[in-house]
Amino acid sequence: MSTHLAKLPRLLAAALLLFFLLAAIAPNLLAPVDPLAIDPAAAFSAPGPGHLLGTDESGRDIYSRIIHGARSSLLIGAAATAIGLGLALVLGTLAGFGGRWLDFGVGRILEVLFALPGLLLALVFIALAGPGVTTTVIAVGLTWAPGYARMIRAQIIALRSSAMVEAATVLGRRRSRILLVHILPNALAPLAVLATLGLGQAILWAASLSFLGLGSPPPAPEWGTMLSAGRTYLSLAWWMTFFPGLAIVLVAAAATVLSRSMKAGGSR
Amino acid sequence: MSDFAKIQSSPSGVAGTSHGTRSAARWLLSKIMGGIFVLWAVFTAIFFGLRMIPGDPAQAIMGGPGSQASAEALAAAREQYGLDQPLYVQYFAQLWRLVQGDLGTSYSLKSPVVEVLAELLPPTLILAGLALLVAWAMALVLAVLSTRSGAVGVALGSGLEIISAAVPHFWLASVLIMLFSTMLGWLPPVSTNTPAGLVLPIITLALPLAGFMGQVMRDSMAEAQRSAFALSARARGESETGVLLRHSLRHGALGGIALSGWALGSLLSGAVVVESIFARPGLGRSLLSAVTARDIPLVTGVALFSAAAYVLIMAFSDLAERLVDPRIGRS
Amino acid sequence: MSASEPLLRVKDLDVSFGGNSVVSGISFTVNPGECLALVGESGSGKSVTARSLLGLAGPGSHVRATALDVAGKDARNFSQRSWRSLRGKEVGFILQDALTSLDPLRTVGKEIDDALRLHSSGSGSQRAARVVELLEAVGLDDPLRRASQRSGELSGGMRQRALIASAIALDPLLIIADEPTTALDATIAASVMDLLGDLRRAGSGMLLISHDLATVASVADSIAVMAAGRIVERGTREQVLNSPQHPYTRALLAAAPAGKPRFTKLSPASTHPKPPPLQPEQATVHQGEEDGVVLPVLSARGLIKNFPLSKTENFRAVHNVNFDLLPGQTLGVVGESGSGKTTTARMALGLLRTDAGTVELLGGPWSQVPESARRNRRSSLGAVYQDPLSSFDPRHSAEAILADALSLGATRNPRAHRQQISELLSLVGLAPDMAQRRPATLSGGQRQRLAIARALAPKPKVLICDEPVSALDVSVQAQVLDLLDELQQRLGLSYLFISHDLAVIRHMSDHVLVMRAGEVVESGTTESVFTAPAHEYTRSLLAAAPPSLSSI
Amino acid sequence: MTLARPLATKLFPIATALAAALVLAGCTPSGTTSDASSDPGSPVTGGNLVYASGDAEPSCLDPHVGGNYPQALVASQYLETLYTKDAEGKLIPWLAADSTVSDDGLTRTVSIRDGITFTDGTALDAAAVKANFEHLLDPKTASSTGYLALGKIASMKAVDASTLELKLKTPDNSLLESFSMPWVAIESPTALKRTQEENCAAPVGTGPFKVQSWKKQYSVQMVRNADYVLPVAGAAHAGPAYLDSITWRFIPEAATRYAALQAGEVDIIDNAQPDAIATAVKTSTIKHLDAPRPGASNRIELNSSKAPFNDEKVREAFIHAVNINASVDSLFFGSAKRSYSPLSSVEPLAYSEESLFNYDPTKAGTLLDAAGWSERDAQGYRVKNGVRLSLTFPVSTSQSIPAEQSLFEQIQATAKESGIEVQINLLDISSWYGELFTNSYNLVSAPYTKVGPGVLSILFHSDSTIPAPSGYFANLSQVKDPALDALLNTAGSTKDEAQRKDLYTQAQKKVLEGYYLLPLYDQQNHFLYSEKLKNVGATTAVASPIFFDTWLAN
Repeated sequence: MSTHLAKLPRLLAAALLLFFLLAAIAPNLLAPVDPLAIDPAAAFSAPGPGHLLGTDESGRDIYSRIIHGARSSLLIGAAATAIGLGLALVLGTLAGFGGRWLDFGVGRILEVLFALPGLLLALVFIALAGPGVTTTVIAVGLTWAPGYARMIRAQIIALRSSAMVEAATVLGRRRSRILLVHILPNALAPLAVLATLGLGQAILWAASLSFLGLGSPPPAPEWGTMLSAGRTYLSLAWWMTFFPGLAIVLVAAAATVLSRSMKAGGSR
Repeated sequence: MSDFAKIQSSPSGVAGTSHGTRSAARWLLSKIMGGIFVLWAVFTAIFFGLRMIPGDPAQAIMGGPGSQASAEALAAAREQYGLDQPLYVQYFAQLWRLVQGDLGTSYSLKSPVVEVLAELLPPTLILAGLALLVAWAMALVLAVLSTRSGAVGVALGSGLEIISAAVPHFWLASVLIMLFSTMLGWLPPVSTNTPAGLVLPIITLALPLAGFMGQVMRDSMAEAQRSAFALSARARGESETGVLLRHSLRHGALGGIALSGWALGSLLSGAVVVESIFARPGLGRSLLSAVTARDIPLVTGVALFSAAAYVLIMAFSDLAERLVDPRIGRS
Repeated sequence: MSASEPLLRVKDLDVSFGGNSVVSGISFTVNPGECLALVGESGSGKSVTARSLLGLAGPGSHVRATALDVAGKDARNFSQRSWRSLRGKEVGFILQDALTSLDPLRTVGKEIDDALRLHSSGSGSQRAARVVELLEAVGLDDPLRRASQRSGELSGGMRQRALIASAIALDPLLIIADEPTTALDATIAASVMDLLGDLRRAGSGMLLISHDLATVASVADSIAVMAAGRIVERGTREQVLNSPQHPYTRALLAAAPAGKPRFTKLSPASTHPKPPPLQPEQATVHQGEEDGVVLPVLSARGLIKNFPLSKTENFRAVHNVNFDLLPGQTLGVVGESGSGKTTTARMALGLLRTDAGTVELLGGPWSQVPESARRNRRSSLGAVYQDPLSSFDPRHSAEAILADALSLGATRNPRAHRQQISELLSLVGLAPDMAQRRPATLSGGQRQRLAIARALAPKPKVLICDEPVSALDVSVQAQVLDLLDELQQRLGLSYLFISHDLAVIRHMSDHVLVMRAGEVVESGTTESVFTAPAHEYTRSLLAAAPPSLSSI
Repeated sequence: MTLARPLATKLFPIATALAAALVLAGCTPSGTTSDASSDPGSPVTGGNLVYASGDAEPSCLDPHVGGNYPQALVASQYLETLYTKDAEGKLIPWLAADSTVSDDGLTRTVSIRDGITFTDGTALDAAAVKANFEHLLDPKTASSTGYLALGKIASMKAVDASTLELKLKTPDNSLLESFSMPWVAIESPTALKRTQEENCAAPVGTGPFKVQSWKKQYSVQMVRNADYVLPVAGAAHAGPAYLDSITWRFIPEAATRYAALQAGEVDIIDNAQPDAIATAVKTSTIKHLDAPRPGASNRIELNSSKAPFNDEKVREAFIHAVNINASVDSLFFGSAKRSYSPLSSVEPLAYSEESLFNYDPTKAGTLLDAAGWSERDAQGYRVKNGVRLSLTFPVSTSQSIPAEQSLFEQIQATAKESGIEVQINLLDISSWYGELFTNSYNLVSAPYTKVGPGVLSILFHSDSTIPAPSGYFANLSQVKDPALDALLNTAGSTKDEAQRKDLYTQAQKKVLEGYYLLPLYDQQNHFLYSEKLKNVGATTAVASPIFFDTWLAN
């Protein structure tokens, strides 16, 4: 994937993510209209000059809701990924260094987590902790942790027996120091790729959960929630569903493209 | 995402992964032991996990807290379902029943979980199975076609995959319904007993999956295309198509096979959404209602089933990999 | 076509990738039964040349030539179809590394059969018979079974032979072999070369590509030396080897260690700047010398190491190995892959627990004490590896790596050790401006120099070098070997020098250890071992080694 | 049999059509409440009707068990009740022939119609009815709605085959109305003797159809009861139903359900969404049936048990701060008429007081200032000694349709303008009840279906603030007013119809003027059906449709 053709999508992806990042940081810059301002009279107005991407059932401006929704959606994605990676880091490191038995134990735990479909895990957890953004975030993070953990473990185990570590040992370095200075940092490097990837996926998942009515509470504009709200009016106001959906797809796709190119860059 | 899928599918963690030369019997044994362990662990985790959910199970039995069930009724229910006994007693009792293949009685449906599963399994399996097949076909065809047609094709192909892998199920479903049922009127929006009724649900499930698999397959295929053995094949006079079909395709398939365990999970998760949108009977839909209804036996049943399915699929994909690739299991 | 007509006529061949040319103005011919060797170092464009002769220069390549006649046909504007009809049928192509040149997912038989099938010769059963026949021809035992195996189940030599079998399946008039013996053990390499020799004698023309003059010397009639995409010298084997005209050719010949006595420079003296004067205490040699008895700095007694293959069987990696490394001297360990060289080295480094036997360092216990006890003594023992890059933390710059080594891990901040770092760099002949570079951006030779510098930082007495030059081009190898020589003389270092290359070992060592299957089959002074080998295995090794060029 | 009362002014896009329907209506028990229904033509026998329900699939087809509206909907096809309502909403005997009450109101005698048999051949008699009541009152049955309805029965006795005598704990003048609800429908005593699992799978009744099979999560299949006997001869045709069978499908997704109707996969859908109705009424192929449920209106209850709503001024302020009408018009496309009464508009005794509920931010402001909520914080919310004027509003995703949830969001938005913060929590039903039981709500909207004004005592009597063992309590605004209790008690027990009306009116005035609730509209119960379906519109007392008279035109 290193032909000149692959450059364009890479740039596009980066630009897209930057745009949404900007939206998350300073939404008012991109969308001055109040995303919460209702106007029953103007409900369901189609995309046009007045409302770039139309309005929803309460006459709220969809464009500005998407822009203002970027923050919570990206935050959800980021937080979930962070939780997933954090958990994975602990498990992976334990498995990677804890010696055979710990490795075995963690391996089993990961297996069990894998054997449960992600959504079931999420649903049970949400039922356990009650719905809400926080739980959704944790639930999504939880479902993605095992994958990451497995990756980290593999990384660490590969590094443990690397010439680099051997060289450090020959130079008389302590095990603990080798772990901190050489193994962990190098094991974490590929996580950047995963994180980017996870972001998109986490957002996707959070959306699915809010489709099942487990999302963030109204009126906070959140893409998943907007999407499931718009679904009801699909035949009447397609734009209510289409544009938030588009935002999600774009971010997820952009994240993938970026992480793939990062990976390619790393391997080169 | 292909990377993610790879992580998901890396065989390292699978029950009883084979290392060294090991006889088929040993392999099988390790698989079985691993599987049993996983099932036990899942059962235990779910059992205690669900007990932590706020709310009295007896309420769930009486049809949720909304029902103004009398104290007697609640007591009766507790007694009937053995909820009056201490937790560890319940645990071992259920474990023992599980060993005998009895999953208890569903709180919400009032009928044995085994029966419920037996009734709801086929539709889900049909849906998931067909979706998996279609996804495979889509992924392969797309991967081959795009790889075949050079850099542009690859770019287009992977773009298509990335997009389709990024589409939320429920969104796709709604759009498909609007397009093919409401606007064009070609296909029924609800799944009926007719094959036509299966088309939309299958596409909804298959498309994102195909996106994932396609990426993995293409990656391994592209690798093969660049490899030295591909070059020597060309040097033997093999045509590009020949290289693709005789060499790269196998390597691509290998990448796909490794994914099937993960695919199963995503299919079941997808089924939850798809089944409720297309009003199909099935496991996914009952899972959702079971969790919201705090129907502990049913949730446990579904969880155990999907865990078992996962273990099975992993075993099979491991087997398949060994058949395609002798390197695994030796090395 | 008549016998007189050349199989291959190339005139002014230019190959370029996206504008920048990698091969330019190359011309040569190969006649039936003739063998032309194309010799050059990595990046000289020899492989690209070979591939462009089959229209396989690769994506984005642009090939131009005033004449490109392959097997009597003008291939300059061949269609893919006509290329395909040529490949495998008229021209057999043997690729560089057999490990990856056979599809790991398909049986060897199928791979060979492809060539037959594609050029539609005979029925399935006939072809199957032919496959077995071929495998036999290339000297594979039990060809029937081999045909049904996959490349993963074959040894390196077998793979290479299988690959050759697939290349000669249809008795092509011309065989192009790109580094056919690299990565093979000496004895196997020799037998593969013999096989190629037989094919040539059987009448097919051959284009042999190699980085090593010595290997091709035995087979080639004429040699063309390539550098930077051009042929710098062309002539008969004798001309090129005995009276080289071009300085580059001379350098190449000079670089080959074979038949060069110890401490003779292999590389032009100007390869690296003069080192600064040394601190006195480093110059002192031969410590531990008491009333004439020279105590070894590193010695091993009865080393044994087994690796479990399964619950029942063990792999005997090292069995009862003894050696003494004397101060200021080099002990060469030679052997083929799997002979236990590296395992021995790792035990000596205290990286691997010995199953039995002991290693002593500077007269003190080494192998049998815990790592904690070893740690503070490690500064007196350094190591240099075959692949330096992987031995560096990719995130650290050269100076950071050296600072870390100098400070015994106290800091990676270069400022603390500016002086010593620049000294070390010049000591190993690295320009000061390399300090900020990361290892990945350095060339192979520079990396190895950096690795040596790192090893020297703690002022060790003993250096263990495991195949330090086998990944390097001949000329670079020469420079590194010279550097090691020089350092030994100036710092009084002792080397445990491990290599599969007899010539290198002979050039570097005072004493030699010949290993096979984990055991020492012969040991003694370099002279005695090489001139009067006692063990028959040593003899076979020597026989397999390419002749020292001067002796042609 | 009976009709849902047409609400001519309600569906304003089709008002004229409805008016026409009214004229036609008379007592012809046909689908005349459906819009634009011209002469249905001559009946056709045969065909299978596919009904798509948006409600959760019942876990038991016997409405005795538990007792919720989805059960009532499906059970109305195969079970019948002792009493029911006619087109004018007048209570009339159905399986019962007649009923009398003693002067002290403590003895209720019900005479059972004879000549009626259950579909399993068992004859309907007093003993059978007694068995049903016992079944309902048996804790093992786990009946909730039915159990409450019969709560006042102390003992019963089958005097003879056709006479059942009930002794009551206290007089209950809404008992007959209770008898008209499917949750106390009469089933075959023989069938009731089976295990609950069996009985749940296929209850046996006297209705025009009988349950044939139940494919979980897919559909319930019902077939015509060939020897059905219409208890009350009259408007409706005699003999068995026109339709051969009914397939009762469960399609939870509103969009899918409507799409299925459009695609002709199903013939009729319930829980039709406002936007769907709005588009449907413009077409000629799809028709609309509006059958508002009896009992309480859809309303938001203001929890008066804790701050800030323990202050009447704040309750009043909140009610004036929100603009319901604008939202209802835009969100419901005119398919829902604003209500100003605690009771459904189909309840004859409903009393509404529009003047109390006008949108008046200024008034809200002054009221709040008076109540001491004068300061504002950074976000512009009102504050009283450091505490923000914030209201938590748990919303059950399964009990509120999207349009309603949007309405709540708009309430949230308008309230903000007056400096009131509304925190909406979307919760699944279990968690939602959890919030109620822990009294961690200020606002809540909970539907309650029951025939007759008796529902008022359930919703506003202080007794209803005492939670059941399950933690459930119905008086969610937590009105504790002795005077009101007294009113409701006498209203519930008096035999004088006029006095009953008067007392219930007073009671309604009290709760409305106390600003304990914010009425929204009737409990929406909209059906859309293909024009192939003729004579739709007959419903039970709880407004669940009956397809006895319906036929499929070919």
